[in-house]
Parts: sequence; structure tokens; C-alpha cells
Amino acid sequence: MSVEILERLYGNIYYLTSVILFVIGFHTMLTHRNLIKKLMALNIMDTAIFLFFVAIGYREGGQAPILLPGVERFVNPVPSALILTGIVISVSFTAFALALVVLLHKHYGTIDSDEIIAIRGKKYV
Amino acid sequence: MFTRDTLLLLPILAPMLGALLLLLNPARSWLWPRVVAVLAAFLSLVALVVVFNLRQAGTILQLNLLHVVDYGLSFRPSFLGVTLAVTVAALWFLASIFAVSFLKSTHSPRRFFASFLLSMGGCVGVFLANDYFTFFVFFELMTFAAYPLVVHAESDHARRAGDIYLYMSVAGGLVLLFGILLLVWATGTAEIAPKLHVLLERGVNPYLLALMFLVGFGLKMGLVPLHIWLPYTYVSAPAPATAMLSGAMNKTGVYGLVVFLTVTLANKSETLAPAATLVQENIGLILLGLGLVTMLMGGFLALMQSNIKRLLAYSSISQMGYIVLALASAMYLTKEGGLAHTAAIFHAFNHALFSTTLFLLGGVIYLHAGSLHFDRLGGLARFLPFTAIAALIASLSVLGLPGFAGFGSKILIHKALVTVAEHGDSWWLLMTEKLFVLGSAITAAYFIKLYLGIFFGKFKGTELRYRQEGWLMRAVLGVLCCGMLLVGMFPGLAMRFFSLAAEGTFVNITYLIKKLATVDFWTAYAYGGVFWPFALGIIVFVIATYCRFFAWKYPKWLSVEALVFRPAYNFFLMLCCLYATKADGGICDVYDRGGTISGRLLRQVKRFDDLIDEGYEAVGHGTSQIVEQARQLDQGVSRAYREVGGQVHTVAHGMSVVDAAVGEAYEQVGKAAARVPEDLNKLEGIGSTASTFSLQNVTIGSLIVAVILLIILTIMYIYGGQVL
Amino acid sequence: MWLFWLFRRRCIKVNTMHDMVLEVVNRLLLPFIQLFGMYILFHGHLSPGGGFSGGAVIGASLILYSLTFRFARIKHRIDHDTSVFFEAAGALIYVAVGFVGLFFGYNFLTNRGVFPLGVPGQLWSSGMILIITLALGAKVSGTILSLFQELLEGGSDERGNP
Amino acid sequence: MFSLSHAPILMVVTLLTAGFIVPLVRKHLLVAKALFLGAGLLVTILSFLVAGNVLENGTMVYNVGGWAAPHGIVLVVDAFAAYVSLVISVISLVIFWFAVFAPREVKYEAGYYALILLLTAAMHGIVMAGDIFNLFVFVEISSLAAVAIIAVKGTKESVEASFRYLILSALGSGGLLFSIALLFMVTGHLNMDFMRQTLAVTAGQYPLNVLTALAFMVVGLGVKSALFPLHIWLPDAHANAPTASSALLSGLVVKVYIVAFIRIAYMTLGMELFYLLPIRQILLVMASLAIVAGSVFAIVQDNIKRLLAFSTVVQVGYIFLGFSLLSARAVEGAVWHILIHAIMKTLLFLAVGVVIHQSGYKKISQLHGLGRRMPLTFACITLGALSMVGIPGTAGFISKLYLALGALDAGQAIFAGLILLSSLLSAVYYFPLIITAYFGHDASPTVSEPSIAVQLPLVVLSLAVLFYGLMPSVLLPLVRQTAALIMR
Repeated sequence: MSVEILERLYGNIYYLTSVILFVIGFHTMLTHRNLIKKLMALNIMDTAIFLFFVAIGYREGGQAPILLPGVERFVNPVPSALILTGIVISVSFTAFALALVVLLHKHYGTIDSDEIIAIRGKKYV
Repeated sequence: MFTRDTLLLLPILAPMLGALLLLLNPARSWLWPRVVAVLAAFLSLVALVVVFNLRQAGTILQLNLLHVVDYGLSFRPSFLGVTLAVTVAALWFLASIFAVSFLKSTHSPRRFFASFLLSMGGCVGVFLANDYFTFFVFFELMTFAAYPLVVHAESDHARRAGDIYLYMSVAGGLVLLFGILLLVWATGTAEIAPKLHVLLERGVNPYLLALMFLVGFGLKMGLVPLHIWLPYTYVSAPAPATAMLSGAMNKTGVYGLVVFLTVTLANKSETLAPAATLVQENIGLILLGLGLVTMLMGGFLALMQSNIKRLLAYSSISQMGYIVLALASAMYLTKEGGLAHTAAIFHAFNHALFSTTLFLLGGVIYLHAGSLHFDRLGGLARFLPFTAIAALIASLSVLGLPGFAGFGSKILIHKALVTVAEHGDSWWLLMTEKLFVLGSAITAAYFIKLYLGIFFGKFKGTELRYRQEGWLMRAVLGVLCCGMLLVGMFPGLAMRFFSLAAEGTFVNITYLIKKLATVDFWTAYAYGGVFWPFALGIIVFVIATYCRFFAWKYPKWLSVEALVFRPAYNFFLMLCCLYATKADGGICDVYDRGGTISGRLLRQVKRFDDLIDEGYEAVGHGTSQIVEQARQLDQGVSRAYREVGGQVHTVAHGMSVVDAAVGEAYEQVGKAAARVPEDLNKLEGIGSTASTFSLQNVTIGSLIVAVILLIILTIMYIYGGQVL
Repeated sequence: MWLFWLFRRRCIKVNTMHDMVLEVVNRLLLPFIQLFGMYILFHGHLSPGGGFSGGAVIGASLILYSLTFRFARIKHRIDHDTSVFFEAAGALIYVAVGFVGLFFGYNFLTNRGVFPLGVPGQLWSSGMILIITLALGAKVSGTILSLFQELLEGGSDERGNP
Repeated sequence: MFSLSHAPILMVVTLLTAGFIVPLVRKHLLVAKALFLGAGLLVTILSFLVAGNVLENGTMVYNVGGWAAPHGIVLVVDAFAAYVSLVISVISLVIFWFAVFAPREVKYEAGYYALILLLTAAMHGIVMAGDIFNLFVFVEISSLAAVAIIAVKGTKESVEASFRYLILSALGSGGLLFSIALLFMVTGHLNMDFMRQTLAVTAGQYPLNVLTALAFMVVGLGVKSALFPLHIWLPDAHANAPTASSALLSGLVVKVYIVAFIRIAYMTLGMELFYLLPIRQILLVMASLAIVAGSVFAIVQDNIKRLLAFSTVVQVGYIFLGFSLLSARAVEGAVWHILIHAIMKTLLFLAVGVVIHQSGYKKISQLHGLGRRMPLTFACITLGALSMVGIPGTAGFISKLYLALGALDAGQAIFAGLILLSSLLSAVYYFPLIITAYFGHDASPTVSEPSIAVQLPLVVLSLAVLFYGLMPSVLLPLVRQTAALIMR
């Protein structure tokens, strides 16, 4: 029984890891008030999804899908290719967010979200 | 392209183009807006008369415009529609002439005349419409176009009146739209044609539909629970505008109600006849109650007013009660309701005449005496004899004395109610007739009050502004009075005419004219149908004066407004404020609670985190011990090396200089590296010590995302488990 | 990522340290890093890698360069405008290559039939892919460098003008 | 050589290329402006041609690089895509014009134009993308550009609002990517057509994947399109952006994500799922809440732009309501509303931006008597507001009519009532704007109308409001086809 569970866990180790990473990211996102940390959390979440995506295309013992003699087992190249794009997007998102944080720090003198709110005041109405 | 049917557009387009002309031309001339207004109204009237003549000759004009989506504008006036349209256009023409001299000194004449014309276009369009969509389009156009008329004075009172008018009208319009949509959905078309059987077949509740239309049209008419906008509006608008609000725009509501009740709620299927009759009778009974309440309440409230326009406004409400009574009788009597139906239309026509006259007269009085309050008026008969005579004719018309306009229609309504009582055979239907008499008596009472208060006694105001009415005003009032007298002198002729109009629309009946021919007004009068109320009215007036009833101001909390609308409005406002101030900033509040719980949860996770940290620390400690030992070993080895390599040492002395440089460099790097975490620490600030869970800004967003995600996931899993 | 120079502020001279070791080591390392980047770029169609990876490596090398040597000096060599230009040029070359297909009557970005395909496995093969990879490399390295410059300049401003 | 079949890719590429060239020529602002407007005009013409072609010959499929569907990247221009990209190109052209001629609000104009071009290109891409991953990429590009065009204003509030938007939007993208991963796992395809075919077979085998994907997608795209409880970024972001950005964001961007949602959820996952799962009810509830709560929030606003932003929340609710009612007329109404709300909200935001710039007043209570100082602008605002309320004869009436009739068709009269109720509420929050402007003492005699070039977009949009209110048949075939496509 327990062996079975372990086997299943092992079989889905990448998915499992990605979910755990995702949750870690979310946890950080929620609990930290520092904007930089929030961004890091965002990146962790992104990474989790990337891992998940790449894991879909992975095949045990597979190689890069280049037509060379002697290699017969390929991984699915599509997810990797997509994730490359995803990484680019993630990088630009992060960079942009960092630039905004710099601006925020210039305007408010802090990068703590609570303090920013306190300075800005609750202007909901 | 321009066939004879295009003629239908002219009466609508002429005033609208006039309004457009006024809006686009910013010339500040005195004459320009007035000339445009009168000419446009005249053009519209002439076109309508032509249409009316064609219709009488049997030609039915039909015009479909912009027929695009499923519903375009479509005009195909019924006989009734054309009749009322001509009436209304004539009144409008007269009122615009009146306005020319009345609005001598007021501001923004351009705005006034533009919206005057625009609402005229809307009003005429309503009467010419073939389907409810067209009807609704022009109905709304008229409502919105009349808004500037209401707030024309731009005083606080006017603005408040405008707000009430606007929001109630929008609400009423939307309810009406809902009704129309329901009708369209049920029957597939917005056409004005008998639909009751379709409704019954499709299982749509006809009462609900009737309720929606009743609210929509009743609001425009000022039926009792929906009447509160009416006094405010009528008081604040200038006299010609008020005259049209009451005399013409009110009639769109009446027309709509007539058309809906007698055409749309008519039945064409033989098999469904009993059910349809039941529905019609029930609606008739409900309307009977509504009409009575409106009539009596309007009358009582009018009795208590001390402002001419307010009194007339409540009088107008009361008169609407009469019309509803007639309509209710028509519904209740179904197949035999032709007479009642004719009575309703007839009375609507009469009301258009005399309420226009009365409100215009109110304007004259205001212009000359500078006030509308009885406290500041009196004895005007000496100064304004023409006005006094006109007012007498109009008042007697409202009362329905023989020879005046209201006479024929009131007799007919009375007859209809008597028929209802005979037909229904129950005590309270009999009471209806008695209450009708009472209502007439109250009408008589407040008109006596009005007349005595204004024209007799001593003048209580400060000074009279003008000595005489302008000749334009006199002409207009004279024409109107002549009209009223004519209608009053020959009620039979007028009735025959309106029965024709009724026959054109009211599909259930085929016998009308013959039966109506038997009505003899003058003998009916001899039976006391109208005389008694008048006598009773004098008694009521005397009693009321004796008991100082007029001085009695009913407490504010008693009014419908204070009882229903204001609490509702306040409640809504409170809801808005509570909801918006608290909720928007803190949907957070709700989430906050969820947040603390999840925060607690997360703290557990953090403890786990700490545990791992401790583990790392312990491992690190062990590692550092190992490293320490290794270092000692290393030192030993290096000592050995040093002993062995003493000579090498001297050789390498030169090298050591370089070594020192490198070391220094490293030190610098180290210092720089040390500075970086310091800076980072500074940046982090309190953030790093955030152990308490706080929800702000982005956090709220992400939390909401998470919560919604969880909710959706849960729901979907529950469902998905069942389905897939 | 030229969108960052929207947020560019006036640059203020930064006191960066002058370190011999770093300079020496970097002078040794940089050619190899860049060569490696070039390798990835040029073999984008033959082995794992390609425009983004190669461009990122080259861009990283440029960042390293500008971190190590004085900021002022990098301003002489690769200033912000240049990096922005590289970005835009990369993208435009990409589009231009795409249009070549259109001119020959094929679809946008068509490779087969327009460009000589060559023998698989050789460097000069697979048509336009190499050109595209190079263009992308230029774009990515330019972007990364301009990002870095952007953040640096924004940061300097943060200290300079409160 | 350039046959019409290339038009879809040309639309995207033109905008992108212009977006890359504009910052290069930033020293010559006149050239940049000309390029900016020229690209917009070209794309508008192309989108008209494409729409005509789609109406005539049916769906256009463009294989980028000559590779056909399952392996290559394809652009699919069906009626839906043609319709929405027509809306995007026309409205954005008007906004381009405004951005060029309106008073400056932004420091780096060329960069601002480039961002707008990029955003527009991405929107066209989202609409036309044939595979789900390219859709994602375009979604990301548009999100990034959308955040950027808020932040370029550079004020405290706008930076803060855009940061919040950025983070939430990134969260949303994460959700979307996750759902794409899950769907890819099940189907092995990224092309939407093939996905649908495969899903018909495999969805039953992996129900959990599909469900989770759907949930993530609702949340991911819900955040981006500001579906009610996820809307919290919107009011600040739209209220603090430069005028042209506000108009672009409220009028188009928010709706493009709805289009993406419809593409994936309705047209890829298939309608069968919607009848099986409660997703429709969830959307209905969220949309109704959006309509009611958004209206109530809007009522208490005094800041005009925030009022308009909350009104956008309401309108998004309308569109989702129409799509989730799942009756032909309701879907048609929602499709209408995409266009009509774009016209109305762009008009209102631009006009209000003009008013704010000319007078400096940001609050309704300050507007006393401005209607006489700026007659044309306020005439446009009045028309827009009347249309928002749904007065017959204006465009807003048409879509509300369709939505209400659709609700009745779906057998849920309560939603028809809801739509009418919200009409009343919107009267309550829009009319004070007009009334204070027209009726009241003249507070600021120095305020004057802006130049004719700035007013031109307002007039054009006002005429469009009237035009679609009176004769909506012009786009009707496209709308009908779109609705049929969605309801397939």
C-alpha cells in the first residue's frame, strides 16, 4: 500500500514539486509585505509552472530532438520551446516590475506595501 | 421615396428640426426662438390635420423607418391616436403662442423653446406609433426633453423637482420597457394588436404584464402611489410647460393605458374566451379600486392646497382617477364596455382642454399678481375680468356642468359606473357610484375655493405688475374657452366622434354607435347625474370652511412620499453608503477575517519553516565543527609545509607583494559585498520582521484570487464528480 | 526592452570602484563567454540553444563588463541608445526576414522554398533560421543590457534626486 | 503579391514594426506621430478588408511560415476575430488620433506611442491567434504594455496603481499558463481546433485536468478582464492613467481578455461542458454581482474618472452576463456590447479627459456651469451618458435590448430585470454629471473648448453612438455569425 503511494509520488515527482513550489510562491506572496519579496514569490510561482510544463514533455532517458544517428528517444520539444518563451515573458515582467518598484521607492521612500498604503491613504470613495 | 406615407414624419420632424435649429444657432435674438417655436408647432399641427382628414376618409398611412434590427420605428396611427395627436398638437401650438408673450423676461429662451419643441415631437410621435417600441422611444424622448422645462427656474426647488421627475420617470420607463420586452418575448412582436390569447397560451402572467404597463403609464399619468413627482414638477415648471405636462404629456400615459388595456389585452381566440374574460374582469376590478383611490386622494389633497398650481396638480391627479375609472369599467364590462371606453377617451380630451386652460390661467395670474398663493391673491376679478371669465368656464368644465366641456364625459362615466354596478351586482360596486358622486363633490368644493380665493374678496398681494393680459394670451385663452363651450354645447356630437375613435381601436365591440346613439345627455342630467355632486360640493365647501379644514395642514408623515418613497430612498442611500464606503475599501473586511484564519494556518507553516531552519542550523553547526577540525588539520599540514618550505618562502617573497595586493582587492570586494546586504536590510525594513499577517494592496488581490479559485475549484469538483 | 527608457532619468556619475583583479579576470574571461554565446547563437539550429539563450549569454557578458569596468567607460562603448538600437534592429531584421517570404509569393516567415536549405547538420543550413537566430540574439542581448542600464540609471536617480 | 490572404499577419506585423521604429525616430517627433497614425490607419483599412472577406468567403486561416495547423502557428480569422479586430482597429485609430493631438500628459511621447502600438498589436494577436500558446504570449505582451501605459504618467498614484495591476495581472497570467499546461497535458495539441477535437475524446478520461484548467482560466482571465470580485485593480488603474490610456484600457483591453476567455472556454473546450458544469452559474453570479455592486460603487464616487472606471466594471458584468446566459440573443447582445461599450466608454473617457485638462476639475461637484463653456464636449458627454443609461435611440439601448431579450429567452426573467435595474442605477450615477454641468451658476468663465483636432474624435464617437442606436444593421451579419460561431 504505502509502497504504491510512494511509487505514485515518485512517478509524479515533477508535478508534485511544481505544485509545492507554486504554494510556496503563493505563501510568500501573501505573507510578505516587501514588494521585492512579492516579486520573488511571483518568480517562484512562474518557475513552478514552467517546471510543470516541461515535465509534461519529458520522457525518461530522452534526448534533445535533433536528428542525429544513434539517438532514438526524444523528449517532446514543444513544451521546452514554449517555456523558453514563458521565461522570456517572466523575465520582462520581473524587470518591469523592478523598474516600477524603483519608481515606487522614489515616490514613497519605502517598498513596504503597508507603508505605501499608509502614505497614500485609503482613497476608496 | 416620398410617398404620401412620408407625411407621417412631418408632424414629428418639424418640431424636432426646429429644436435642432435653435440648439445649433447661438444667436441671442429675442424673436428668433419664438418664431421658430410657433412656426414648427404650426407646421406640425397642419400636417396632423391633413393626416387626420386622410384617416377620416379611410386612408391608413403606414411608415416603417430604420427597420433594422428586429425592431425599427414604425408609424401607423389609429383613429384614436390621430385624434389625440391633433388635439395635443393644437394645444401645443396654442401654448407656444402663449409662451411667446409669457416668457418675456425669463432667461435661456433658447433652451426652453428647444426642449418645448423636442418634447412636442416626442409627444406627437407617441400617438402616431404603430408598435410599442416606437411608442417607447418617443415616450422616453418626450420625458427627457421635458426635463429642462421642469428645471427651467434653476432654483433649488426646481432642481429637486427635476431630480424627482427624472429618476421616477426613468424608473417608470424601465418598468415599462420590461413590460414591453416581456410582451415581445411572449408574442414575438411589439405590434399593438390583440395579444391576450397568445399570453394565455404561452403561460405568461397577464397580471404581471399589466402591472408593468400600469406602473409605466400610471407614473406619467400620476396615479396615486406614483403621483408624488407631479405636484413638484407642475409647480416648478413655467406655466406653458406645466400646461403641456398636464394637458398633453399626461395624455400619452392615458393613451398608452387605453391602448394596452383595450387592444393588447383583447382576446381573439374563441376557445380561450372564458379565461380571457376572467382576466379582463379582474384587471377591471383592480383598476376600479385604483381609480377610486386616485380620484378621492387627489381631490382631498387638492382641497388642502393653498398654492394654485399645486391645487391644479392634485386636481389633475384626481381627474386621472376619473379616466381610470372609465377604463376600469370598460375592462370590467368587456364586451359591453364600449360606452365606458368612449367615456375615457372623451374625458381625456376634455381634461386636455381644461387643464391646459387652467394652468395657462395660473400663469397669467402669476404674471400679474406675482404670486400663486391664496394668501397673496384675491379680488382679481376686478383687475382681470377676462381671466376671471375664462377661469369660470374652465372650472365649470372640470365640474361638468351642462353646457361645459366636462359635462358629456362625466355623464358617460357615471353611466358606465351605473352599468358596472348593475352588471356586477355587489354592494361595493354600488358604492363606487356613490364615491364617484363624492369625488365630484370634492372637485366642486375645491374649485369653489379656488375661484373665491383668487377672484373675490380683497387683494392681499403687494402690487399688480401689469394691468391687462397681453392680447396673445387673450387670444389663446379665448380659443380654448370657445373650444370648451363648443364641446359642452354639443356633447352628443363630440361623443359620436369619440366613439368612432374608440371603434377604430377597440376591437372587441362592433355595436358601438347604435347603442351610444340612445344616450341623451340632457335627460341624464335631469336625473341628477351631475347636479347632485355640485350641490354636495357646495355643502362640502361650506362645511370645510366652517371647520377650517383648509387651514389644516396634514402632517408631513402622512403623505405617500414620506411614508413610502422617502424611506425607500433613504434606505437605498444608506445601503449605497454603507455598502460602498465599507465594502469597497474592505471587501477586505470579509477577506480580513478569512485572512486571519489563513494567517494562523500560514504561521503553522512558518513554524515548520523555522523547524527546517533549525535543522539547517544544526547541520550547519556540525559542518562548521568539521570545518574547524579540517582547519586545524590544515594548519598542521601548513606548519609542516612551512618548515619544509622555509627556503621557498624567501624565494616567494617577491610574490607575496602581489599576494598582498590580491588580498587587499578581496578585502575591498568583501567590504562592498558587506555593504550590499546592509542596503538590502535597509530596504527590507520592517518587511523582514513581518510576523503578523497583514492584508493590503496586492495581498488583497492575490487573496481574492486564491479564494475565488478555491471556491470555483470546489464547486467544479463537486459537480464534476457527479457529471464526468 | 526599450520600454524602459521611458522611465529613464538623468544619469549621474556613479562612484564605482576600480578593481584590478576583477578587471584582469574579466579581461581573460569575457572573450570566452562571448565566444560561447556566439557558439550558442550560431548553432541555434543544430543543437539546443538559439536566439534567446545565446543572446542572454552575450548580454550577461556585457553586463559583467559594465559592472566590472567603470560605468563611465561603458558609456563610451555601449551606451543606452546603442542597446536600444540593437533591440529595435533585431526585431526589424526579424520582420524583414519574414517579409522575404511574402515577396516570393509564400506566406509570412516562409523558410522552405525561399531560402536555400542546405544539408542538415551543417552550419550553413536550414535557411533563414540562422539569420533569425542572430537577429534575436542581437535583440535579446540589447534588451538585457538596456534593462540593466535602465535599472542602474533609475537607481542612480533615486539616490540623486529625492 | 500582397493578396488579401496576408492581411491578418500584416495587421499584427505593421503595428509591431511601427512600434519598434517609433522609438528609433523619437528625435523627430513629427515623423513618429505620422508613423503612429499611418500604422493605425493601415491596420484599420486592412481590418475592414478582412471583415469583408470573412463575411463573403468564411473563415480565413493563415499559416505563418507555411506550416499547417497542428505543427505550425496559424492565425484564424473567423467572424468573431474579424468583428473584434474591426472594433479594435477603429476605436484604437480614434484613440491614436486623440493621443497625437491631445495635450501632452506624458513625458516621452514617442515611447508612449510605441507602447500603444505594441498594445494594439497584441490585442489583434489575441483575437486572431489560432493556437492557445500564442494567445497566451499576446496576452502577456498586452498586459505588460497595458501596465506600462498607466505607469508612463509617472505620478505617485499611477505608479502604485500600475504596480498593483502588474502583480495581479502576473497572477492571472500564471493561472492562465497553468490552465494551458493542464489542457496541453490532456490533448497534446496547442492548436485550438485540434484541441477541441481531441478533447471530445479525452476529456472524459482526465476530468480533473479539464476542471482545474477551467477554474484556473476563469480566475486568470477574470483578473485581467476585471470580473467582479477580481476587479479591485481596475478603478485605480483606469482612473490614474493618462486620458488616451484610460480610454484604450476601458474600451478595448478589458474586453479583449473576455474574447480570449470565450475563445478558450467556449470555442475550444466546447459548449457541452457548459451544460454539464456549473461554470455558467458561477459566471452568472459573478456578473450579476458586478452589475449591482459596480453600480452602487459608482453612485458614491465624486471623482469622474473613478466613476467611469466603476462603470466599466458594470459593463464587463453585462458582457459576461450575456455570454453566460447562453441564449442566441443574449450572446448577440454581449457581442454587440463589446463594440458599443467600446464606443461609449472611449467617448466618455476622452471627453472627460478633455474636460479635466481644460478646467482642472476632477470632481462632479466642481463642474457647475461648464456645460455652457464647453458646449460641444458636454454635448458628447451627454450623449455618451444617455447611451450608457440605455436611452432608446442611442447605441446603448440596442445591446441592452438584446441582453434583456436574451435573458427572457433563456427563461431567466430576473436577469432582464437586473439589466433594467442597473439602467436605473446608471441613470442615478450618470445624470448628476450632466445636470451639474448644465444647470447651475457659471463657476469658471475662463474655461474654453479645446482645439478642433482634439474634439474630432469626440464628435466621431458621438456620431457612432447615434448611428448604432438608429441603424445597427450595419454590423448585424457579422454579429449574427459571431454569435452562431460561439453557440456552435
